[in-house]
Parts: sequence; structure tokens; C-alpha cells
Amino acid sequence: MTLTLLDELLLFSGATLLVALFIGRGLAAGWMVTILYGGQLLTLLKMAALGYGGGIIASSLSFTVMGQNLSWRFDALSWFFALITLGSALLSSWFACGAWERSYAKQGGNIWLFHLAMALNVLSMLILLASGDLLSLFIGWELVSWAGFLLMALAGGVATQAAMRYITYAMAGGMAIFGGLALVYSSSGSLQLDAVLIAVESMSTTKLWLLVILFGGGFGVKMGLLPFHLWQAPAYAETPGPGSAFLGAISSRMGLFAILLVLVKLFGIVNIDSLKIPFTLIDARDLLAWIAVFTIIFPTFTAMKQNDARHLLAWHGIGQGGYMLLGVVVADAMGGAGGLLHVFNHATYQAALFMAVTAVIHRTGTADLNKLGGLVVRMPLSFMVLLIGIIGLAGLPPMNGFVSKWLVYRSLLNEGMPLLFLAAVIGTLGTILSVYKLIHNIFLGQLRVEHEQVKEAPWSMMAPMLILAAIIFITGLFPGIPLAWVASVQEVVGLPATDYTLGGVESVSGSLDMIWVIGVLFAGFGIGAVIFYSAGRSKRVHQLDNYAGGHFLSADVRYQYSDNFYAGLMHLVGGWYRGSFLWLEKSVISLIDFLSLVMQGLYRRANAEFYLLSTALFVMAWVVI
Amino acid sequence: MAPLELLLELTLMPLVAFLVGMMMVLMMRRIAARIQRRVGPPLFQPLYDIVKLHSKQTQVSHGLIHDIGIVMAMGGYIAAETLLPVPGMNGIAEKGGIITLLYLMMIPSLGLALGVGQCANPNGSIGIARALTAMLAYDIPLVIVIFGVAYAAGTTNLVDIIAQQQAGGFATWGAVQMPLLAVAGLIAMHASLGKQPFEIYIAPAEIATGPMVEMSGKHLGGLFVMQCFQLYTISVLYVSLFLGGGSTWFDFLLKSFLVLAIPASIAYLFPRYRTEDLLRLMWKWPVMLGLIGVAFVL
Amino acid sequence: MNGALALTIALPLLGAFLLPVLMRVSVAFGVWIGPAILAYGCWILGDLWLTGSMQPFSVALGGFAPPLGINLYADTLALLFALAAQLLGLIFWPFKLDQDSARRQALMLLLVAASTGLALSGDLFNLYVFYELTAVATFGLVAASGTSAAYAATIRYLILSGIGSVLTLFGIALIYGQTGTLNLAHLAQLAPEQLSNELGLAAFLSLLIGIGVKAELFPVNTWVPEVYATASSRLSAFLAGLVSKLALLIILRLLLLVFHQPEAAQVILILGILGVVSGELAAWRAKEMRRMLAFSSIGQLGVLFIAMALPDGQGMLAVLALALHHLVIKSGLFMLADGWGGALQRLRGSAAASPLAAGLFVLFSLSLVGMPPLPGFWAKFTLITELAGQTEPLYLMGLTVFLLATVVEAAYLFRVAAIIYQSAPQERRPDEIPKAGGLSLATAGLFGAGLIATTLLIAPVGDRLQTIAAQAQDVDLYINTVFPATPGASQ
Amino acid sequence: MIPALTPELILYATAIGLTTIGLAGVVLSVHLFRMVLSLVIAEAGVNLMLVLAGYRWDAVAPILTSLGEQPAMVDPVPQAMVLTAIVIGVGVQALAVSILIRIRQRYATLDRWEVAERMDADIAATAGTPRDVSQEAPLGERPLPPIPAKRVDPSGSES
Amino acid sequence: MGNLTGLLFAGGLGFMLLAIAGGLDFGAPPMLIGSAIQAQAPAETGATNIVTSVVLGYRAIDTLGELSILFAAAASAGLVLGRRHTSAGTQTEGGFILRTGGGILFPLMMTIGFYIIFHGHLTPGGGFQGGVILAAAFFLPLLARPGAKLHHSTLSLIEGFAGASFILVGLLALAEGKAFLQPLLIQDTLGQLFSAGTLPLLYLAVGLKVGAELASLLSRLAQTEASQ
Repeated sequence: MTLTLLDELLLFSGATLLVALFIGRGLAAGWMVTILYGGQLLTLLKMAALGYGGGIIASSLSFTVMGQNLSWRFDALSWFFALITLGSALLSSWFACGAWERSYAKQGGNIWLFHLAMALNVLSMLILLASGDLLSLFIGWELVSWAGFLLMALAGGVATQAAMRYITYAMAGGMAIFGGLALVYSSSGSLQLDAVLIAVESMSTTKLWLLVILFGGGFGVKMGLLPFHLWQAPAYAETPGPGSAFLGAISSRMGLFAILLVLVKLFGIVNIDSLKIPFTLIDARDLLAWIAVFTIIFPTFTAMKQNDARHLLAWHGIGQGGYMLLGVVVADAMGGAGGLLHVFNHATYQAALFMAVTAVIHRTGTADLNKLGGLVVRMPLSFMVLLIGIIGLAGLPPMNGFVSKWLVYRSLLNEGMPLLFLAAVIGTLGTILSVYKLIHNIFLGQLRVEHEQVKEAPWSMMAPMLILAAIIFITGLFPGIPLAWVASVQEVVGLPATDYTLGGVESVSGSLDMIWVIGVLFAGFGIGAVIFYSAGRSKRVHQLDNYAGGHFLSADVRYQYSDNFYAGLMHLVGGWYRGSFLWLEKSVISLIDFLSLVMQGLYRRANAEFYLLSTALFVMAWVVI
Repeated sequence: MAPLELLLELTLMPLVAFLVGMMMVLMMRRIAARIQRRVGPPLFQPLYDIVKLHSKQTQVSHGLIHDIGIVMAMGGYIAAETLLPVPGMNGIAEKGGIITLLYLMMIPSLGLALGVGQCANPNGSIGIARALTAMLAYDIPLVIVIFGVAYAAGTTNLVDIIAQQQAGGFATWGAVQMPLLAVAGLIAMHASLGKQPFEIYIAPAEIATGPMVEMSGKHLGGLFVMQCFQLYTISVLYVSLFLGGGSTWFDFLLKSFLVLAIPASIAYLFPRYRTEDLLRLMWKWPVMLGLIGVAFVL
Repeated sequence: MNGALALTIALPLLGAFLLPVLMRVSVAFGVWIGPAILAYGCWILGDLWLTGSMQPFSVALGGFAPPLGINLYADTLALLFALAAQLLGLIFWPFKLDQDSARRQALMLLLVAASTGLALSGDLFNLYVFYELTAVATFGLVAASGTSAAYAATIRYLILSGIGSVLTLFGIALIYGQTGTLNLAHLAQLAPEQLSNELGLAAFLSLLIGIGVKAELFPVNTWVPEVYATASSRLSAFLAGLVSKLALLIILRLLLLVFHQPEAAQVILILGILGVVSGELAAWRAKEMRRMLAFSSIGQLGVLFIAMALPDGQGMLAVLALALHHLVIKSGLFMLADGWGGALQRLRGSAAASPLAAGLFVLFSLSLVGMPPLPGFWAKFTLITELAGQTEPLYLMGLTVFLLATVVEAAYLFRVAAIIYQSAPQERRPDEIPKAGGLSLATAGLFGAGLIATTLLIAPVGDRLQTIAAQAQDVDLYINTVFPATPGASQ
Repeated sequence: MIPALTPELILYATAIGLTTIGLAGVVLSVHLFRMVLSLVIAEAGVNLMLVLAGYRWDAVAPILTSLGEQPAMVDPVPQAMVLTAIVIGVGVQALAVSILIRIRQRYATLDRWEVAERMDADIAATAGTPRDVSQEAPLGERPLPPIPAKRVDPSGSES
Repeated sequence: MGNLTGLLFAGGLGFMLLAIAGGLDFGAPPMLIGSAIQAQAPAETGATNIVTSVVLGYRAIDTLGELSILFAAAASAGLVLGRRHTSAGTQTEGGFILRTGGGILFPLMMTIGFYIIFHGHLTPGGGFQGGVILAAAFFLPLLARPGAKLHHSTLSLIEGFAGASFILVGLLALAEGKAFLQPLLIQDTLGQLFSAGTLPLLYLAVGLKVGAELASLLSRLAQTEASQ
């Protein structure tokens, strides 16, 4: 059997897993695994034709079990996601090697298990992305959720609790998908994608509704959509440093991949659009859109109240997921492109931000926003990476986040959905506010006494961060590069493709050319600098030489304003945080506890004979009558 | 559009903006004086202030980020000018629409925030927190208004919007077509200026002029320049969205000064709003008006 | 060669009778008698299983043709379960030597002989006799553990099983009164005319409840947590793993061959769903490893009942796959519970003490929950696709309950896994942390290896199971093998 | 209408009556030994039911008295079955009684609820888990009497 | 309240069962295999008592199963009631009538027991009934003199060999190529003492086994009762 490119990739990934498994003990293991990830990325790039022209590369591995034949293949969609996965894997594991590895091992962490879990995650994600039919999709899906569980449960203690909560959600999602799978199988007779395509047309609306709910819910759990989002923030935040960078970047986007494959490609947006919710004028697509929009707003404003940097970023991860779904669900040329591009952009700056925060933790030992401050003087490079990251996350012009958000807004504008547009903007503004809190409390303001001798992050951690920052800026400057891949993905998935240029998007209703916009921006900065520096040199003043209404500032006084950062806003909005979803989750758990108490009582106080007698009676009565 | 001509425009537009901006600052201070029954500053007072600040001997800075913050503040607005079409010169309006402009206007506030953050002064940080909250407050109605206009015009390209408005003379002005949106836009514009009733984040009594607390010399000069650009950008944006932009220079200047006169005259009559009152106000009336206006437009 | 089939039952009985005598004569010789007999039984059945041409055959005991005499019906399904009985009997052999080990080993031999009889016998009353023999042998073995709690559990179980046998006898009396014959094949021929009425259904239901006691059917399985908690782990592994499946096999044979009324299937479905709900939820709160496993086995058997309730034998493959999978997993888990028996909180940090056992526990839980490459997933997949194909709402409810049960199951199994992998509390001395070791760990490892082997060659195993299921479903094949010459006409 | 007291009704009524009394006895009684006895009654009832399944009108016992033609005989198979069922019953009851003796020695009581409560306490004690039921109101009506030490030595081994 | 519902449920169940049993046509059993057995039994098994031919011939495996149940019960009782113990029971001696009567009755009961066992295939009765009488015979002296030590080892010996012989006879048939537990040595001597081939042997084994088991069971019960 000839080894197709896809086989090479999967075998390479398997080899990485084996290397991590067997040779993982040595200190050089980290570097070896990173190089192997690089190798995987090269094999993927050899398949680059997929990203531009589309087409399919089938894997020679396919077998039939219990009458179902499983096949694996790569197309533009899986290639695009695989590129992001392998990119973030390479950079995260590069970040993990060297200094971080030694400090993690010193704190008692198990490096071998960490690299093993990362390799397992990458392999399972590639298998999921290469799935050729619904059954292999489900198999890949379960593998990914369990591999994620392993990576999250690694750090023990709080992380295990968060991982336990994750696995319960993931299992519920998995079982919903399994139920949906069974329904599809029963109506279409086979789980191959083309057979399902035919069967979808003939499906009754109620069955289609059920399938949309089941698949939507199942994939929504992984993506962290609103009712099921509670697990994601603690789980991603508690994973050890580079692990959270990897998970934050790509792990929950597998849910979007599956939604694209199933809801968009198989069911088709037009079918979903036709599913009307009785008595209301909105249909399934609007429902998804509104879930996406609420997923943008609520997590973002929860992030604002977080006091731990990692949790703040993790909550933002959920929020940005909402944009991607919104773009995909609006499903016109710009919206689709915006959603998909946002996946790429988010992966870059989320990974960069997590790495920067891990670098700060590595140096100062804490991520608590109230215990940091003024580190810009000591860790300028990390500051720059974090700055570029938050500009991307907030979606401001020079960085790539702006392009995808601009596309999403334009599609909302074209489709004429004012409320969705408004909600998305509220989300963005919320992001800007909480993101400034992040950078202010860590890098700006008063430098604490104990952080005087803090040095810049070591090079093994700084290199991947700088690469990511560069990627963010370059794809911001030339969005055409990722847009090319996005266009080919849109063809595969069945969304209308966008006509893109290197600088941005050309369209009759207003176009965007990032090269000009950024050019003008930097020109403006130049003129501003000229005006500013024309006034001669300024004297550098010590931090304590500050206006304090007549008091004398001394080093031991902590006058940094970081706790309850947006007090003004919180006076008005504070009352609206009622943790209604936490209450929902607690009520479900207490229901199960109560039921199990009832069942336990049933078995303890069992007058077994009486039960037997009563069942015999009811059964006989049922027979006789 | 030959690249050379384009380059010429790119340099001329900010210059024009600076000059007109200074005139507007002067007008604002003159109106304020008149309301408080005093004469008000002479014609070139803004220019004098900027030159004085820039020529100070001792320039105090709190570090590189403090300086870069100010540069970003000025640079952001300068870049924003090129996106605003001015009679005769369109700049790169076609390359980026209103949304890009809206985002470009956010960069100066971010730059300022970074600069003030570096000064490590609690008053500064509180001021910035309030400034960002205020931005959250007035940006929402602003966005609704822009949505309405863009949807009505079917494009986000300012040049087309102005062309559409000028096509039918007075009748097809934005304000006439969408009165409610115009009013909402006005209130939002007023808040984004940061002038008297909505200037909680400068509030001299409470937080010692907030962000400006550590700014002296050329930093304060830079902020003055930014203020000129800010006034110019906001008024010209309002003019081009609702008053059909300037077909001739005289008509363009007249409209923008008139537009600026309204908030200037209202400014000094109200006491300062608290942050949450500002939020409540902004989220209640302009948003209501805007949504109703958009409903009409849809 | 067919005669040897009867040997697999006769020899263990002979061994059981002679063991007390032999033990008094020479302990060294007596100890190896039991395992030797079982090994020989395994050899016979294995040889039949491999060389047998997959065609079922019937052995008339005592030389009398079936409708009069009793016949042993051996199709691939029966052979499989008989082989499992002998093999597991050998694996879970009570090797502990003490004063009354002779009696305990004799009872074990009886139990294994009865299980083989249950799997093979083709006569209704004979099934009842072997069912009672299993019950009595179980009482003896559970009471053998000597603690007062064991006695209390045994007496409660004995009374419940007594009532069960009363109902079973009543059912048999009804069937005999109605049809006049006891042979299953003969009944299968007569069933359409005589047993499809109300009386037939009543007879089946009393049989169902009677035999249900052993098959952990919902209302009558209150004995399960007590007995499994007090019996030795090896015994409860044998009981939970195999004996409950055999009782289920009888009900399945009756359902397939004789009683085709839809109401019968609905009753089983309802009781199955209730069983799943009660089992899984009770396991959620269980504080002790063995009790948790007991409740989880109730839940799993509830699932088997749901699979069995699928109309006209569609669920056969699902039942077979799920039963075998549960057999391997539950035996393995009980073997681990041998070392980790006590409270779950006590297990904190035992992963460090015995990593292999912790790894096995996670492997078993993953397969029980249905992680794809493991066989548990394929077993679930067959059931899910069958259930989804039905239209009645009850089956769909069964499907949803089954899916939700898996989620609850994953939650409590991995809660235990999390406890095991936690770091041991400082104040506990290392020797205090429970270690799973020795023979039971080896057996659990054996089951783990079996699981992994099935994962790797899942395709051939899947096809083999499909042929077995197809053959077991075929009622006419059953009748023709038992009455080869006369097509249907009774003498 | 009282159904005509045909022999059929009488016999069936006795058989099923015995079974019902047996079952009711098991369910209602609290004393374990009484439950075992009512189990015996139930089994007797079912055995009678089994024999009746084979009864024929005016037929004799299935023993060949003369070599010539024999009179109509009763169906021998149920009788064989009953023989086995009775002996099974004996076996089970013997075992039950011996276990009851052992429980009486260990728990000093044969009240089923108390035995159940003691059993749970023992299982929880061996496993080391806290009892899952509230202590102040144990399941039985009255709190557990302390096991008299003198009569049964705790190790349960024979004196 | 619990009792009331229990009573009601039991009454309801009884009524239901009666309604169902009504469906059976009483007194005219289909005799499907009954008549066939009656016709063939004397020829195939050589026993006049057809029930014995069914018990030991047609359904021999049932009887074997039932024997092993009895053995299991005895073994479990042995397990439960603990090791043999020679406690001088504090029970009162049997009365004078019991002691002397016991002495006289013992041989009588033995002969009746063996008579019933040997004529199992001719007249009603058989191994089980005879065995019980034998057990009573063994148990009588224990009642008379509770202190008397009943030597358990011999009893379990008898028990073991009797059971083993039952199966060996069955295996013998297998050795001759016939099916397991097939009746052998069938001559046409219907009605005589030594007719019906191996059946009497089987019944002898059953009788001895039942006798020994029940005797040891009863004696163990008596002695544990005594030791309290």
C-alpha cells in the first residue's frame, strides 16, 4: 500500500507519541519532541496544495468493524485546523523545553507525563481532523476529549477537580453526539458522509430539530457555548503553563471544526435556517447566533472580574469562541471568512498571551493580579508580547484580530442584524476594558519591592513568544495569507467564498486594505514622534517621584490601584452578576444527589419480598386485565 | 490616484486638521468664556500654549512607555484624519470604512492609557479606568448610529455616503433622512469629546485631573495637540455622516464649527456626572433613540 | 465426541462428591483435583469450540429422544458461555487452604457444574434444577466467609431466592399444564397455538421474576449490594461476571424460542430501564468500592435487559457483546477490589503504591464508559444503533436513559480514579495505603490483557460475534437440530 | 355467584391459597424463622400445583399392576418433578435453619429489621466508611439494643 | 399500615393467580409425553413403577442435580455450623420409653428403609423416601442419648461413595458408548425383584446418600442447639 501524505503525517505523529512515551525521561526529551512537531508541520506543509486548491488526500488506513467501514482523509478544512494545531503544538512544546521544564520539575511536576499528554493530544486531534465519516468523527472526538482530560488533570489538586468537572461535561456532550449519530444511522442506514447528505433532505423537521439540538449541544459543550461553558475557564487556567497555551489556542476549536463538518456541511445552513421555532419568529440559525452572542458577552464581563491572569485569559477564550460561531452562523461570504479567520487569529494571540503570563509566573511565582505591577521595567520583551497579544485580542487595527472582527461586523451589517451587531460590539468593548486591566495590573503601575531583581524571561521561553508576536503582526499586515486558506475551506464546507486581496477584502459595500491602514497609522506615529521628540530630551524620574497630594511615597507603601479595577462600572453592572449558570449547575448536581439518596434508601430499607410481591401483582394484573 | 498625489494628500490632511482643530479649541474656550461672562483667550492662544509646553527646559518622563503613549495618542488621530474625506481630498477613505475609523479612534485612548499606566500614579489609573468606562458608555450608541447610517447607505465607505447625501441637496442629508439617529449621534459625540458634563475621568477635584496628573511639558503639549485633532475628527465625522459633508471648503468649515458649537454651549451648564450615572444616561436615551432610528431604517 | 459434553457436567459433580473424602485422605492430592477437573472441562469445550463446525448439536441424556428425555443443546452461544463458566471457575478457584476448604472447593465445583448445566440444558425443569443448585451453592459459598454480616446477607438472599423459585415452579406448572411438555424445542413448536394467550404470558412473567432474582432484575435485586459486599471478591467476581449472565441467558432463550408476545418485551424493557436508573444512581453515592461495583453491575445488567427487549431478537448481538464485555470488565474490577476493598477515601494515593493496578482500573473504567478504540465502545455502538432504529417512544426513552447512565457512570468511576491518583495524605504511613497485589492483581492483569487483545483484533471478534448471534436467533435451526428426523410432528 | 364447588376449584384454590398464604407470611412476618416457615408453606402450595398439572379424571397411580392392558394412568412426569422439588425444598430449608442458628448466636436477635441494621453496621465497619444513615433514628423502630457480651463472645468462634 | 398493604397485595396476587389457573383445563392434561412414557417405560427401563423410570431413566440428570443440591445444602450447613465438636450436651437424657423403644425400633426402621429402597422400581417409593427413613433410624439413638457421639467421618464417607457410585453407573453407560446415565442390563424380567437393570442400583446409591446426609445434618443441628 503506497504511503499517502496523510499516512506519513499520522505515522510521524504516532512516532512523536512513542518518542515521548519511551525516551521522555531524559532532559533532552523536550527538545526532541519539539523538533518532531516541527517535522510534522513540514509534512503538513507538503500537503499545502489542500490549503489553496482544495481537493482531498485519502489515507490508505481504512477498515470495517461490525459492518461499519471507517476511513480517514484530509481536505482543506482539516488541513487548515491541522495547521493551527501543529503550529500551536510546536510553539507550546518549544516554550515548555528549557527553563520552564526545569522549574516545573523542581516544583514536583512530571515532565515525562506532560510531554506524553501533549503528544497524545496532538495525535488525537489529527485523527479527529482526518475523520472520513461520522463514526470516525465520533471516535476522534472521544479520543480528543480524553486526551484533553489527561492534560488537564496533570497538575493535581485543583486541576484534577477542574478536569473532573470537564470530563463530566465532555461525557454528556459525547453521549449527546452518540445519540445523534444513532438517529442519523437509523434514518440513513449508513454513517458515510455522502449517504447522510442524501438522508438529510428526506428527514422530517422534528427529527432534524432533534439532530441539530443533539449535535449542536454535543459540540457546544466542547466549544464552551453558553449553558455548558462553566468548565472551560478553570480547566484551561489550571493546566500547566504551555499546556494551557496549547489548549487555549486550539482545543475548544475542535468543537467548531465538528460544527462546520456536521451542521454546516452535512445539514447545510439553509436547512437549519428553515427550522422554525414554533410561536416565535426566530429559527435555528438565529438561535445559534444568539447563543454565540451571549457566549461573547457573559464570559467577557466575567473575565473582567477575575483576579487571576490565567483565569481572565481562559474566560476570554470562551468569549472569542462566540465570535467564531457567530461568523460561521451568519454564513455569508464575509461572515464565514471572519469566523474561520478568527480561529487562526485567536489561536495566535491566545497562545502568546498564555505564554507571556506563564513567563511572568515563571519569574515572579504568582499570577494574582493584585500581587503584581510595574514589571515593564524589568521584563520589557514580555510586556511587548503581551501588548501585541492584547491588541490582537481586543481587535485593534495593527493586529490580525481586527481583520477577523471587521469581517464579522461587516457581515452582520450586510445581513442587517442590528441587535447582534450591538451585542458583538459590547463584547469587544468589554474585551478592551478587561484586557487593559490585565496589562495594567501586571506590567504598569508600581513595581513591588520583591520584584526588583526580576530578570526578563529566559530565551527558551522568549523565542516562541516573539515568533507568535511576529505572526500576529504579519497576518495583521497581510491578512491575505490566511484568507487564502479560509477561502478554500469555505468552498469545501459549502459557504460562499470571499474574494480576498493580500491586504484585505475587496467588496462593493466598503473594502479593507490593511497595508494602507497600517501604513498610514505608522506614518501618523512618525509625525507624532517628530512633534514629541522635537522638544528635546526629558529627564527620567524615579517611580516614587510622583504627585501624591502632598504625601511622601515610600517603597513599602503599596499605592497601585488594581483591586476592583472598574469600580465605576461595577456600581451599575455589579448587581447583574448573579452566577445564574453556577446556580443551574449546582441544581442539576443536587438533583442527582437527591435521586441517588432515594435509590440508596430503596436498596437499604428494602423489604425485598414486598417489592417482589408487588411487581408480581402488577404484572399479573396487567396481563389479566 | 497617482501615488505621489496620494502622498501629498496624506501630509496635507493632518495639517489642515491641526489648523482647523486649533480654531475649534479656540472657539470652545471663547464660548465657555462668554457663558461665564468673561472675554476669553486671544486668537492664537492654543498655538501659544503648545509652543510654550514644548519649549520647557525640564521635561519630566516616567519611562519609554510614557513617551510612546503620548506618541500613539497623537499618531492615532493623525492616521484617523487621512480616513476622513475633506472637500477635494479623499485620502484613503476607500481603503477602510467607518468601522476602521471607529477602531482607529480607539487607538489614541489605548495609547494614553498605556502612558498613564506607566506613571504609576493611582489617580492616573483611576482616571484611565473611568475613561475606558466612559468609552464603553458612549461607544455603544455611536456604534448603533454608525450601523444605521451604513445600513441606510448600503456601504461603509465614507466617500460614497457623502456622495449619496450631496446628490439630493438638502433633502437627502443624513439628519433629514434619519432625524432620530442624528440626535442620538449628537449626544454620543458630545460624550466622546469628554467635555464638561461627561468629563468624569479628568475631574480635577477628585483625582487631580486624572490621567493628566503626571503630564507636564511636551507630554501635556502632545495631549493638547491630540485634543485639537480629537475635536476636528469628531465634528467632521458627524458632518460627513449627517450633514452631507462639505461640497466647498467654506460650507464644510461652517458646518463643522456649527456642529461643535452645540455641545460647547451645552457643556458648561451641567454639573459633572458620576461614572455610573454617565453609563446609565448613555445607555438609556441615545441607545433608545438609536435603536428606534435603526428600526426605521431597516 | 458429543458424549463428552455430558462429562463437563458429570465430572465436576463427581469431584464435588469425592472431594471431602479425598481431602481427609491426603490434602496434597485433594487440592489439585478441583482445578484438574475444570481444566479438563475447559479442554473438552475448547476443543469442541474450535473443531466444531459451528453447527449446533443436541445430546440426548440417558439415551432418550428429546421430548421424553432431557437434551443438552450446544450451539456456539451455549458453548461459549459453558467454556466461560469452566474457565472463570478455574480462574476464581478458592485456593485458600483452611479447615473447611474441602467443602468450599466442593461447593465451587458444584457451582461451576450448575453454571455449565444452565448454559447447555435444553429442558425447562432441568434449567430450574440447575438454577436452584447455583442458588444453594452460592448461599454456601457466601456463608463460608464466616462473618455475621455474611450470614445476614445470605439469609435475606435465601428467602428472596426461595420466593423466586416458588414463582418459577408456578410458571413451570402453568406451562406443563398447558402444553404437557418441558423440552424447549418442543415448546417452541407448540408455543404459537398454546402459549401465545394470556396464560402463556402469565407463565413467562412468573418465570421472568423467578429467574430475575439471580439476573439482578430491578425490583428483586436488593440482595446484590449486601451479598457482593460480604462475599469474597473472587466469588463476587464469579457471581457478578458470569452467573447473573447465565440467568439472563435462560430468560433470553425463553423470550426468543417460546414467548413472542410484545407485552413480554415491554415488561422487560421497563424493568431494565428502572434497573439502569436505580443501579447507576445508587452507585453515584456508594462510599465503598465493592458496593459501588455491585450497583454498577445492577446498572449494566439493566442495560442488558433493555437490549434483550428489542423485538424479535434484533438485540441479540448487542446482548452478546455487552454481556461478554461486562463479564471481562466486572471480573477485572472485582479482582482489583480484592486489594482495594475498603472505603473509597482510604484509597487516596494508592496509585503510587501500585501503579499497575491503578492503570488497570483506568483501563477498565474507560472501556466500561465506552472510549472508542476499546471494545466497550463497539458493544455500546451495536446497542445504540439498534435502539435508535425503533419507533416506539419507550425504546427511545431507553436510549436516553442508557446515554445519561453512561455519563453518571463516567462521573463516579473517574471520581474514584481521581482519588486513587491523588497524593497520599502525609499522616498515612506507606504500609497503610492499600495495595492491590499478588494473585488478584495477576488475574486482573489477565483480564486487562484480554481487553487489549480484543481491542486490537476487534474486526474478527466482531464478525465472530455476529455469526454467533445470527445462529442463536434462528428458532427453526434450534427445532431442527433437536428433532432432526421429524419436521415438527411430535411423536 | 359462588362458583360451583367443583373439585377442580377446590384443588386449585387450596394450591394457590397455600402459595398466597406462604407469600403473605413472608411479606408480613418480622421474625426470620417465621419467614422461613411461610416459605415452606409456599413451596408446599406450588408443589401441589405442580402435581395437579398432571392429574387426570378417574386415573390411577402410574404403577403397572398387571401385564395386560392398564387402566388410565395419571401423568407420571409431574410426579417426578414434584419429588425433586420437595427434596430441593428440604435442602434449602435445612440450610436456612442452620444459618438462622448462626445469626441467632451472632446478633442475639432474629428480628429482620434489626438484623438488616446490624448487617449494614458491620459492612460499613469492615469497609471503614461512615454509615450513610442518620444515627439518631436508625431504621428499626427502636434504637439497637447493645449485643449482650456474655452470651456470645465477640469473635463468634465456638467455645 | 405496611401490613395492610402487604395483606391486600397478597390477596390480590392470589386472586390473579386463581384467575390465571382457571385457564388450565383441569383434569385433562394434554399428556403429550406422559402417555408416550407410559407406553415405552416398561420396555425401555424395565421398571413397573413408571415414576421411577422417569426419575432415574428419562430425567436422570434432574435427579443427579437434585442429589447435588442436597449435598450442597449439607456441605453449606457443615460450613455454617462449624467444625465437629464433641460437647457433652447439657440436654436431658431421653426418657426411659425413648431409650428402650429406640433400641427396638432401630433395626425395624433399617429393614423398612432398605425394603423401600430395593422395591423402588416396583412399588411406590424409592431412594429418597427410603433414605429419609434410614436417616430417622440413624437419628433415633441420638435423640435417646444426646451424648452419643455420631461418627461423622463414616457418614461423610458413605455419602461421598454413594454419590460417586451414582455418577460412576452413569459413566459406565458412557463407557459402553451409550449416552450418559442410560439404564443398562435391561432384561425383560418385568415385575421381579432383580428387574429394571441398573435402576435399583441407582436408587440404592440415592437412598444411602440421602440417609447419610440427612442424618449428619440433623445431628449437627441437634448438637449446635445443645452447645448454646
